[in-house]
Amino acid sequence: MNLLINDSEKTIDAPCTVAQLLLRLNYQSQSVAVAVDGQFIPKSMRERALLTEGATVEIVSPMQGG
Amino acid sequence: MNLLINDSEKTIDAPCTVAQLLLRLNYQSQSVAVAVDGQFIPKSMRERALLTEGATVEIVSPMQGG
Amino acid sequence: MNLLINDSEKTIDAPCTVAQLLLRLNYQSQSVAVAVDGQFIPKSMRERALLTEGATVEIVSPMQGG
Amino acid sequence: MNLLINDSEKTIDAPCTVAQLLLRLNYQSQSVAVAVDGQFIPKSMRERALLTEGATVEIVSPMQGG
Amino acid sequence: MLIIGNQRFDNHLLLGTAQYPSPQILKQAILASGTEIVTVSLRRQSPESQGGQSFWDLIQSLNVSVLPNTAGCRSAKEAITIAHMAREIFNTRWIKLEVIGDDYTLQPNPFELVKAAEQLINDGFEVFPYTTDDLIVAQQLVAVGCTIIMPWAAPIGTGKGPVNPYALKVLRERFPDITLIVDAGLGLPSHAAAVMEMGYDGVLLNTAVALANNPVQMASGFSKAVIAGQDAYLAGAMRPRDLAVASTPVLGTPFWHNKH
Amino acid sequence: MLIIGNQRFDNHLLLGTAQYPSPQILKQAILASGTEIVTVSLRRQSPESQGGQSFWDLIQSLNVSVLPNTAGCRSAKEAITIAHMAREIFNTRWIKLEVIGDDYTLQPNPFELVKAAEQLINDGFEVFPYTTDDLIVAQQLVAVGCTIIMPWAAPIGTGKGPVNPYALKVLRERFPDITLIVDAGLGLPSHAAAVMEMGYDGVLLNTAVALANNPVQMASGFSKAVIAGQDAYLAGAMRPRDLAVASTPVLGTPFWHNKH
Amino acid sequence: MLIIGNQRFDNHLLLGTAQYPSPQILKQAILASGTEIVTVSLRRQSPESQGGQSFWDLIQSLNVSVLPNTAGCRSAKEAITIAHMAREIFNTRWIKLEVIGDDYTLQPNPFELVKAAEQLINDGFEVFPYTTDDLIVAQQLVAVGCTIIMPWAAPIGTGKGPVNPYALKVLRERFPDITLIVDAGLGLPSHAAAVMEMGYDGVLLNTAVALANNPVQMASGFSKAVIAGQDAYLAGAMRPRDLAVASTPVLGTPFWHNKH
Amino acid sequence: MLIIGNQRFDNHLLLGTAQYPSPQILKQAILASGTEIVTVSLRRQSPESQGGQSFWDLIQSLNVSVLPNTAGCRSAKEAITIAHMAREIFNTRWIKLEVIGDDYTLQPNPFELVKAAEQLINDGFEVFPYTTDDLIVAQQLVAVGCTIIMPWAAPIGTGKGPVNPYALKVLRERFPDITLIVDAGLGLPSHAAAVMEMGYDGVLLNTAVALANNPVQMASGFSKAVIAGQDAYLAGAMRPRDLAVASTPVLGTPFWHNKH
Repeated sequence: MNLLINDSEKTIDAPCTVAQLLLRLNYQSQSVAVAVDGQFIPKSMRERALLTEGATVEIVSPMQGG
Repeated sequence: MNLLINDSEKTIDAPCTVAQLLLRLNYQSQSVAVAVDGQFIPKSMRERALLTEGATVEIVSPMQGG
Repeated sequence: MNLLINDSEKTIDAPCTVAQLLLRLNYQSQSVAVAVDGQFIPKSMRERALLTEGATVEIVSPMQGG
Repeated sequence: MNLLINDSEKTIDAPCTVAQLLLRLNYQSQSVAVAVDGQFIPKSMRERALLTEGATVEIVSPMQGG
Repeated sequence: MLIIGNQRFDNHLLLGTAQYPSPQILKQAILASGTEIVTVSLRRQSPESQGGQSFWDLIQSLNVSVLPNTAGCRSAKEAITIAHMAREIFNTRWIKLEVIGDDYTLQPNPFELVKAAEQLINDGFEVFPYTTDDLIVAQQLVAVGCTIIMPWAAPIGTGKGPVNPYALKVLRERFPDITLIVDAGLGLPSHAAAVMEMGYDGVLLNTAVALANNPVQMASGFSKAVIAGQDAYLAGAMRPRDLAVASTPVLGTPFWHNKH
Repeated sequence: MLIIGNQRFDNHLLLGTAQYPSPQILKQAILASGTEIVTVSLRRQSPESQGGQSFWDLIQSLNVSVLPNTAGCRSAKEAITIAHMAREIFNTRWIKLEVIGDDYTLQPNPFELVKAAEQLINDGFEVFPYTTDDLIVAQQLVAVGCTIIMPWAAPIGTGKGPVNPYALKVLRERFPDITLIVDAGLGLPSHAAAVMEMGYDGVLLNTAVALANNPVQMASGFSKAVIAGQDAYLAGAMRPRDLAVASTPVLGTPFWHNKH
Repeated sequence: MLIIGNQRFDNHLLLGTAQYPSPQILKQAILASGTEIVTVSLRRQSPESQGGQSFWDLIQSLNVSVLPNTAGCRSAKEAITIAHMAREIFNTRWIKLEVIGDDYTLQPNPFELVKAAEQLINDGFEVFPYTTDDLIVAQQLVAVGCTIIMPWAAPIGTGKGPVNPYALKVLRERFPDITLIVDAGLGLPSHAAAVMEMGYDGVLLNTAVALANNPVQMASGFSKAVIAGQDAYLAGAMRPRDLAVASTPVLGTPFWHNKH
Repeated sequence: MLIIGNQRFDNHLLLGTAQYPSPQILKQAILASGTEIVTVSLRRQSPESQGGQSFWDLIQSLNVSVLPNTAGCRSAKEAITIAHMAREIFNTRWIKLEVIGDDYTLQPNPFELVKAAEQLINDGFEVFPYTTDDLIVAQQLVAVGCTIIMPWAAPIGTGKGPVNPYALKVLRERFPDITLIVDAGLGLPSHAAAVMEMGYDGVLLNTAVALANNPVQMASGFSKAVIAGQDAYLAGAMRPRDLAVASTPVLGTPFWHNKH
């Protein structure tokens, strides 16, 4: 399954939930927030949120800001 | 029939078209433009445009402007 | 002897030193400074400084200032 | 005789008037004004104005200005 | 050359027709200004007033183009209706689009303005939108088809001159191909010259001329200032600098000595 | 009407003659500006240069009054001598009196300036003193007999425009009967218009015209701006105000309802 | 007292956390500023970076409130999503809403901004909208429920200080009950003091502190300037006047004589 | 560190003592300002007034240095005499030298000022000359021995703030080693901060504090503003720039795609 993760194309074995994706990519689940196809996926939904072919995934964490 | 003409309440015998109204009010048809209930009534439509009870009529003419 | 003291004309018995003038006018010698005819008269000179007919005397004391 | 003419040192045979100096230096007498040792020498005085050893001569002409 | 649609005008000053002491002075001011474009409006008038006929006759006698405005409108809907009424009466597809958002500053409402501009362009109008100096609003106006943008210099009738010259410069830089006309807030010819020096295409005025003690002479002053500012823009001005530089040549300065 | 002594001039712009790309452009710029008064200077020149004869011939062909300056002088003494030399060569009792006090700002030295002005007036000169915007210095210049005062707008050649408009206004208010000419520091026609709007009698320029990409067009621009500013002063401008006021009449606004 | 929703803060300075030379200097600058509110953002980061954990730990150690921003968003939709992500990570309903409309000026897009603000308020956020000084846009933001408005002083990172003080004053007058915080464009403590003197409730800064040679001392300077400006507002400043008035009493002036 | 002769002061604000609503408020304002130097004057007073004794006692109780002025003097001669009188009464060689040249602007007379300064320095005074922002006058004051220069920001009591910031900057650049104190014309703490940001050594105020509705709080505000401005000067401010630059990092911006 091809995904666009933070603007990089990646191939990930399907099926895959958001929670599983973070695990596979070695993200610490605590300090990231996730959106799929422009829609926010709350932490509570990550286990159930199944990714689909071609999905665009944003994974962000705290950064300095002005 | 009660009309609100340029923000003044007037009673006009029905039926009455826009063209008839201008005549009854002594407006020179050349130098005015008319809107009824917020909608522009072109000169070509005045003969056919029938006024209805409670209609709001704007009759305007050229004025200095900035 | 006529003197102009702080822009007021006064008549004072001659002879009169600056020290005597201050006494006669009830000025506390501590808190005033004196000029005669536009010239500063130091405290140490007051006893010797004799006033002459028509002299212009300035007697000033501390005041608020900007 | 040494002169400082327009800030250049020059040796000129004495005696020499201002009029003679201008001639020797090929200046058109019409379009220059002269000062010697900081003093203006009017045209009418040039024949009589004798230069002395070490004199500072300014010879100026019209120029663009702001 | 002031470009409006496919027309070209020599004069870069547009003049309002309101607030003059008399029609005669209005007429003289228009003539003195050399303007080729004047603004007019539509108002409710009693039949006895002959529908503003005498004013309208005066304007028509002057052989100028007429730019009707939508002054006083507070919504896109009102402005659109007025624009259509103006097109019929004044027989022109030009419309100075004003949609006011606030009673105290008479500031344009950008939201309603863009909405109205879009509709009127679809309806075939040449829209002269009166707007603020906001870049994004201007971009939206261009996006819906405006080829003219009329940013304010300051609120209408204040005569303050440009309150934000920086913003006006940004607009000029970012819209090199749009006809930019400063509308509202100018008080003095030097203000008009200043915006023309930035490269603006024109200036629209009313109060500063009409309320001068002598409107005719003030119209003449603004007219020259607009040309002066445009001359400067075209002539390419020197850049201001912090250090003084002698204009008269330094070389050959009398009394100057090397030993200095 | 610009009044200099007992002479009257129609044009209120005085132009410097330095820094132009060529004599031809200088000539065209003078013509384009319509100026009736140009400034010139005296410099050391080699005999081969024919004593600036060609420049001088050019100026004389233009039928303008010549105002020689004392640019580069640093003391009253130097300036007085130069003034006398200028009177002889240029055959005029006019002198633009510059006594520079600082190499970086080219600021006039008020102490030497007043001294030189007094002497030159005694010597029969019509003194045009280049000064700062300092009121007391101006008072001193008037006290020694000057009937013309030429305050700077900004240091020479900076093109900044008036750095202290408040001070320039004070001078105008306090010297209603003196011929006040802004000299130095203007960069744009809008600057010239702005000082004329304050009621100044004239403007003296050089760098802003000579260093423009197109000096001739810039000269034309300044010329119009000076007239524009004077028109505004004479026409009596509106006072700026903080609140917006509609120019188009409010009475009769369509779609307005009492129930509002 | 700075009022945000139902919370009260003693300090009126909000500080950005970006562009500092080191985390240590960031920390010291925050302490020196005395700020109680700092801005943060969300960015894509590699897993190896530990998700900005060390930065986040630093901020959490400082016992300040965190205001996440939506910097870089170009549409209401993006900004809304980021706001929700920020709420989850930073555990706060506060959001500094930035919706940029132009790459060069980084100006907020008023159209998308209002749309996003409305949605986020419905979603339970406390919205801090970064906006221009446009009155109508501010009115729209208030209309959709904003109780805080953050107008710019100048484009982000320019350090120009208020380019349109008039517009900022109008906002303060027209929104006496809204929390008004100037955000973006300040370069110097005097700029911060000036907006507080107008009665603003606070100031949000980043670049001017972070890019100073000594960010810690600059943070301290801004902190004092904000208090100074607020003191002046509360103390009720004298009105500027055109004529000089002696501060030292005139009565009793020595050497003064009636005959004068 | 404010350097006056061989003394050093921590506080950079000098405060006038006139025009306060009451002695009690004067005292509190001095304390709130933290000033270490206050100005006083000499005036003709009736013997019954006890020679200003109660005012003088109040000042002496505050443990501040006293800077007597020559306010109201119109000639060098008068000012010199007053200075000597002040030295005797106040037991200090400090003198704030004011020689007024004009009744409406209360502008210093540069000619008399320099003359008086020279004499007073010969007489052993530490002269604090109140002058304009004129560079050449300042040079003359330095030439006769002044180590302190006190240029105005605007005419006394106007509260306008710096009318010519350019001139103030030039003075700072040209006199790096002179103690420069802005005296007169400031109206708001932001004005004080602005001149300290230029690198000025201090600020002397009176009217803006004394005529505030709440002089004590205004004194406190100015005090902080002076420190804020000095912090900024020492911290090395960013340079203002014309283009916006994001403060939040651009790298890693969510929703950004290469295909953009």
